[in-house]
Amino acid sequence: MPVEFCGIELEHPIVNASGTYDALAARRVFGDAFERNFPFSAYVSKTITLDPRAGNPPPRLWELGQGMINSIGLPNKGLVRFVEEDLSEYATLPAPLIVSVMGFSVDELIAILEALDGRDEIAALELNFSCPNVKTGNIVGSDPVECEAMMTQLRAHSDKPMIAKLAPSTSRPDLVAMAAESAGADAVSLINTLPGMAFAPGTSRPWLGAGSGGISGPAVRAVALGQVVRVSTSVRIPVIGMGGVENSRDAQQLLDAGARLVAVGTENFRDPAAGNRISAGLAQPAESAANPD
Amino acid sequence: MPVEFCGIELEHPIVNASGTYDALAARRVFGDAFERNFPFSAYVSKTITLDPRAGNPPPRLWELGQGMINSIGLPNKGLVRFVEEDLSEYATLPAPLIVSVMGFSVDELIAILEALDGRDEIAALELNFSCPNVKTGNIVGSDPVECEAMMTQLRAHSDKPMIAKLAPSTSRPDLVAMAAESAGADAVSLINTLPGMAFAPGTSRPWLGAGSGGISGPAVRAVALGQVVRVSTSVRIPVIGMGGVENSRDAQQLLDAGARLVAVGTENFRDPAAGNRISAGLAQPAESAANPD
Amino acid sequence: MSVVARPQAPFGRRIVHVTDRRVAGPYVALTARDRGGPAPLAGQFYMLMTPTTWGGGADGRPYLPRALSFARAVSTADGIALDFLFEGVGPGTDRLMEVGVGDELLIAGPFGNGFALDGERWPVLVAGGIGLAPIVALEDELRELDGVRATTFVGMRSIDHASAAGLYELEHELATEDGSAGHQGYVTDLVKAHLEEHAESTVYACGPAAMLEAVRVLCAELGVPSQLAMESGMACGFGACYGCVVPTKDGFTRLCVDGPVLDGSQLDTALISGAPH
Amino acid sequence: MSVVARPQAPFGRRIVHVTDRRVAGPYVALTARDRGGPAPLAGQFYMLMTPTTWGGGADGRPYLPRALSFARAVSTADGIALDFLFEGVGPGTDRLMEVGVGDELLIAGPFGNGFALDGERWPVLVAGGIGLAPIVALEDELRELDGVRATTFVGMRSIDHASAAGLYELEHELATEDGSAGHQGYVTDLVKAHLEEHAESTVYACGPAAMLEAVRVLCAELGVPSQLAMESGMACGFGACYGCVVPTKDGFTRLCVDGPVLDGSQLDTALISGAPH
Ligand SMILES: Cc1cc2nc3c(=O)[nH]c(=O)nc-3n(C[C@H](O)[C@H](O)[C@H](O)COP(=O)(O)OP(=O)(O)OC[C@H]3O[C@@H](n4cnc5c(N)ncnc54)[C@H](O)[C@@H]3O)c2cc1C
Ligand SMILES: Cc1cc2nc3c(=O)[nH]c(=O)nc-3n(C[C@H](O)[C@H](O)[C@H](O)COP(=O)(O)OP(=O)(O)OC[C@H]3O[C@@H](n4cnc5c(N)ncnc54)[C@H](O)[C@@H]3O)c2cc1C
Ligand SMILES: Cc1cc2nc3c(=O)[nH]c(=O)nc-3n(C[C@H](O)[C@H](O)[C@H](O)COP(=O)(O)O)c2cc1C
Ligand SMILES: Cc1cc2nc3c(=O)[nH]c(=O)nc-3n(C[C@H](O)[C@H](O)[C@H](O)COP(=O)(O)O)c2cc1C
Ligand code: FES
Ligand code: FES
Repeated sequence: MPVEFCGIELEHPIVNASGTYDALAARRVFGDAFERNFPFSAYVSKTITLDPRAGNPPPRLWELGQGMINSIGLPNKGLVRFVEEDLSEYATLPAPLIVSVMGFSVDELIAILEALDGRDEIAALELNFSCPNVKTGNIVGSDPVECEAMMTQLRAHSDKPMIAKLAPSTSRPDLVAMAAESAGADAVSLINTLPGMAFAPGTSRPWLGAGSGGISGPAVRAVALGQVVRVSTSVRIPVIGMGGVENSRDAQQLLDAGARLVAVGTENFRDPAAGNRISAGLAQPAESAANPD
Repeated sequence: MPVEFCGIELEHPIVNASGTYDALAARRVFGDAFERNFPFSAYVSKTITLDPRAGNPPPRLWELGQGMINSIGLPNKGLVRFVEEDLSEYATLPAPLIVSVMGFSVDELIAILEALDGRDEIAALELNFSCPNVKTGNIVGSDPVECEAMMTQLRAHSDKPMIAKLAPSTSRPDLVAMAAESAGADAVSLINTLPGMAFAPGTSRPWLGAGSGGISGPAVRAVALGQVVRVSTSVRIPVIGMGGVENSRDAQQLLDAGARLVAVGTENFRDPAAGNRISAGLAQPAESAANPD
Repeated sequence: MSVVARPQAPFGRRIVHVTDRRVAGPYVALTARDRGGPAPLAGQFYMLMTPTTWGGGADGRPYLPRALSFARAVSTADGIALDFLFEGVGPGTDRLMEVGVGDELLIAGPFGNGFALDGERWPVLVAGGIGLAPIVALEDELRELDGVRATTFVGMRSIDHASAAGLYELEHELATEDGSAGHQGYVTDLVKAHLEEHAESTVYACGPAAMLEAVRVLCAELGVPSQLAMESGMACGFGACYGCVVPTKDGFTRLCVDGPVLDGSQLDTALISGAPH
Repeated sequence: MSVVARPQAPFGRRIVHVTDRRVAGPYVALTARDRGGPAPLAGQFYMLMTPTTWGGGADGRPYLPRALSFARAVSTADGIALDFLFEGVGPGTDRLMEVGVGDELLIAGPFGNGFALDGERWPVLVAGGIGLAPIVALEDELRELDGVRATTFVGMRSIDHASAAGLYELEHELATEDGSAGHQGYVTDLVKAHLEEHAESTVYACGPAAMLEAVRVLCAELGVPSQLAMESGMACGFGACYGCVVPTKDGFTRLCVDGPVLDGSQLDTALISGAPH
């Protein structure tokens, strides 16, 4: 099932959700078999920021019945070391590279875009407008006015395809997506995690080191499907749909809902080869409904 | 655990979530035992509107692993028949009555408020600013500006305590709650259901007759806890917390998060006496953590 | 009019113990000892779940309890022996298939109206597939009213499925779709032939929506009253959620409190979108 | 430095069959036949779940797989016989407690670094409670290296818990908290006495955070190297999620890829907030 996305030819519509697959670590753990069976048709990096970040204090994970809450907090080496140390390694992965970026101000984002613009290793950029784990993280991705303003300023600073990653915490994701589109975004991706909180067992104190975090996994699937339907019918640019995808039935539903690509996130943690299983399952539409895989 | 709420003395902090318990139907089904063991310290009616509504076409329910999606669509007799037929019956329930109301315009809401203002049967009003199952239902409950404007206009038309029921589809529920407070709301309640969608098995058509619906139950509990914490620390008026409460541990967490009252919704469907079980469990704090009930 | 008043359900849900389990073709019959509830009326139903591992099936379901008609209710010194008959068609019934003798169930009910017996007319009972359950119960109820003899028609996919009627020694005429026993074809063929001879009948039916619709149309054409025990997705079973409505001539009706038995004349169609099966 | 290179985990997860199940006090040991994976290093771990009804416990959990050290790995003609040792402390291990012979498990791994053997110094092995698992594996590994004899100390709550060591015929000195067998008190009392005599040791330890912290402090004071097999909540086990970090002198470290064995000198404390138990 080859698919075209922002001018890039992809072998199938299954990619990873940013921050849910460290491909460099996986290559060390799984070796050649990982590269030979690369699970995604394009690889989306964990979000990078201008300055290095240690991320949030542990604990960073809370398990739910049908998902989890994370408060990872975008740990990363920062732009300079990403470019110096990781970019060439990512370039050897057998899939086009989409780099996810986040900034705490327009200037930060512009600095990142300009540093990455000339890099041929990078096929596209994903603008993370929606991380609930950093302060003010998801305003841009949930407010049409903020989103349009931000996108307009950024557009001039990169020729690469730009994907705006939207926040689910809005009653009108369609308006936010339309704002991104009108300001020049080449695609939108959704949903990011839903803000949520859990108390440590037997206490009234937050469990997560950062206090609160973002919910992902099957618990958010119905939210994702609803928002992807709403956004896909409102914009012309392609949509990357994600949220709670466990099997090819879920992926097919997001494709039917209008997504061009589908990203797998939390399910990677339960099955490192989830991407392979899901894209293979898409190729067999007949069985997939009865026995989703 | 008696508790004061907007000047009303309640025996314990457990009430029902609007639309999740038809007490008149339950009285017919369960008889005297229901009234003798009334599960809630105050009774919140299903939302009523000015004109009668049939509600949305079936199917109206979709089950999730840890919750459900409903697209009930506020079926109700309309204001006039509610007042004529139901109000006196509700008045015989052994708990103060909170009437939930919704309007498609400010004028509709004002008409409802004025009609109900003189009625002593009614202890308080809940303004449903957040039903995802009617068009434009949840804008007011997710936008501080809209919420403040609406609340300001309504405030003059009723002397009864007014509870603004907020929508969870916002990245800043605290701002919406503060807007309601500053415009004169006596309390806020949250969360209402999260918008969501599901396709009929084996198809790419929405299952629910109305297309999409609202997610409730344990799947939304972490969202609710996060929003209740955020809102409780931002307003002085009391908060009614709800969302995914299954047992007294969940209820206690919302109380610890700052809620004055806790509403039980979807769990009533699994256990008609959930309210009794949960309020009884609150009275025994020691055991509740180990063996939630 | 029903000769018995609708019994009141105990408030809340209660634990019952499974005392027997039998298998008939694809169906399982569980008997549970209900020490807390009243004798139900044929056509009433209970909301069932298991106290442990309710959940963990496909997509993490089941979450809500499941509506099941009782197939037989025998009063004993030790409570009512309630029979439930079902087939594994999804995560809820699959989980119930695993329940064994000695296990616990959580039940609430009896809920709903039950069949309204019409003493004047000849009772014709029609069951399709798992719709057998309330029809067995109705046959029991009629037998207990002296003198009332019912004619019962059962439609099943195959002889294998038809063995469920044997669990209850139900006297009946059988139709199977594959012709492996009885009349080959639909049970409505038999019903039609009978009604054309005996217009003084009232039909009581439970089965798949398509069968109920055929029965409804047939009865309407012949001027025969029909009572149809229907299904819709239910969350609560006691009128709380408004999720189970079906369209009737009077608008949307909650099937759990105003049904599950509806008079055929109330309906424009018995084909309900989203009905369980 | 470890004498063996870290083995590569097969990509993805795989089904293994349970061939044996033993009970020792509150602990259960499962043996699974791994036909797809390499021989692991002591201290490495696997992510485990069951293919069916993973979920349906308290709050609908478990959802994520659970990290478990292997306690013994025996190469056979038919794959590696992997032993897992655990106690039911929550929905994940409770579900694993129900697994019987013939049942399937889904596993991924081996993951993590394993203990780095230091051939020069006397190996002193310290296990606390369920921390026994990787210590048994390490003792096996050392025994296979000719000539290496380890001294092993085991701390348990009671004689009942201590029976787990018997499953593996582990030669050891025992401390129990309740004094029902061996030294009454903490295992660190025994370790302290030993190290004060034998400073030429390296300590390899696994157990509750408080025990590991006591070992770390003791070793630091005596100038003895320590390798601590630690725990933190893990979602993936292969470096994908960044959820399992623990604070070290070099900042937050992913325990699944840079651990679970950390050198005591890397840590300011072994008391990790949110560690599983
Ligand atoms: C009054 C009444 C009495 C009944 N009596 C009996 C009886 O005696 N014996 C018996 O076997 N059955 C009986 N049923 C039917 C039974 O309650 C349903 O078949 C029940 O849904 C089965 O649950 P399940 O989880 O096994 O299957 P489900 O997964 O619920 O599948 C059944 C149907 O539900 C729909 N569905 C699928 N997924 C979902 C979802 N996520 N959310 C909502 N709907 C979905 C589809 O239409 C599907 O075909 C009765 C129903 C009613 C209303
Ligand atoms: C490398 C490694 C090796 C291990 N080896 C073994 C072994 O050999 N044997 C063994 O028995 N155990 C082992 N463990 C520990 C085991 O993985 C954990 O105890 C696991 O969490 C048990 O799962 P559970 O569902 O039974 O308990 P949990 O419910 O996960 O409870 C365990 C702890 O998790 C926390 N917790 C509670 N609720 C939640 C929630 N909702 N979300 C997140 N955290 C929560 C609390 O701290 C609780 O005390 C190992 C852990 C690691 C990291
Ligand atoms: C552990 C974890 C880390 C994540 N990190 C990022 C990130 O760095 N950048 C980002 O845009 N989204 C991040 N996300 C969100 C995912 O990309 C995705 O939007 C979300 O998890 C929903 O998909 P899922 O339900 O399939 O996991 C993260 C999610 C998880 C669970
Ligand atoms: C079937 C159903 C009907 C509902 N109807 C209403 C309603 O009429 N008015 C309203 O304000 N909220 C309504 N709600 C929302 C609940 O009051 C509550 O906010 C939500 O369900 C979250 O709580 P829970 O998870 O405990 O169910 C309804 C919820 C359900 C499940
Ligand atoms: S099932 Fe809830 S109202 Fe009928
Ligand atoms: S458990 Fe996921 S990175 Fe370590």
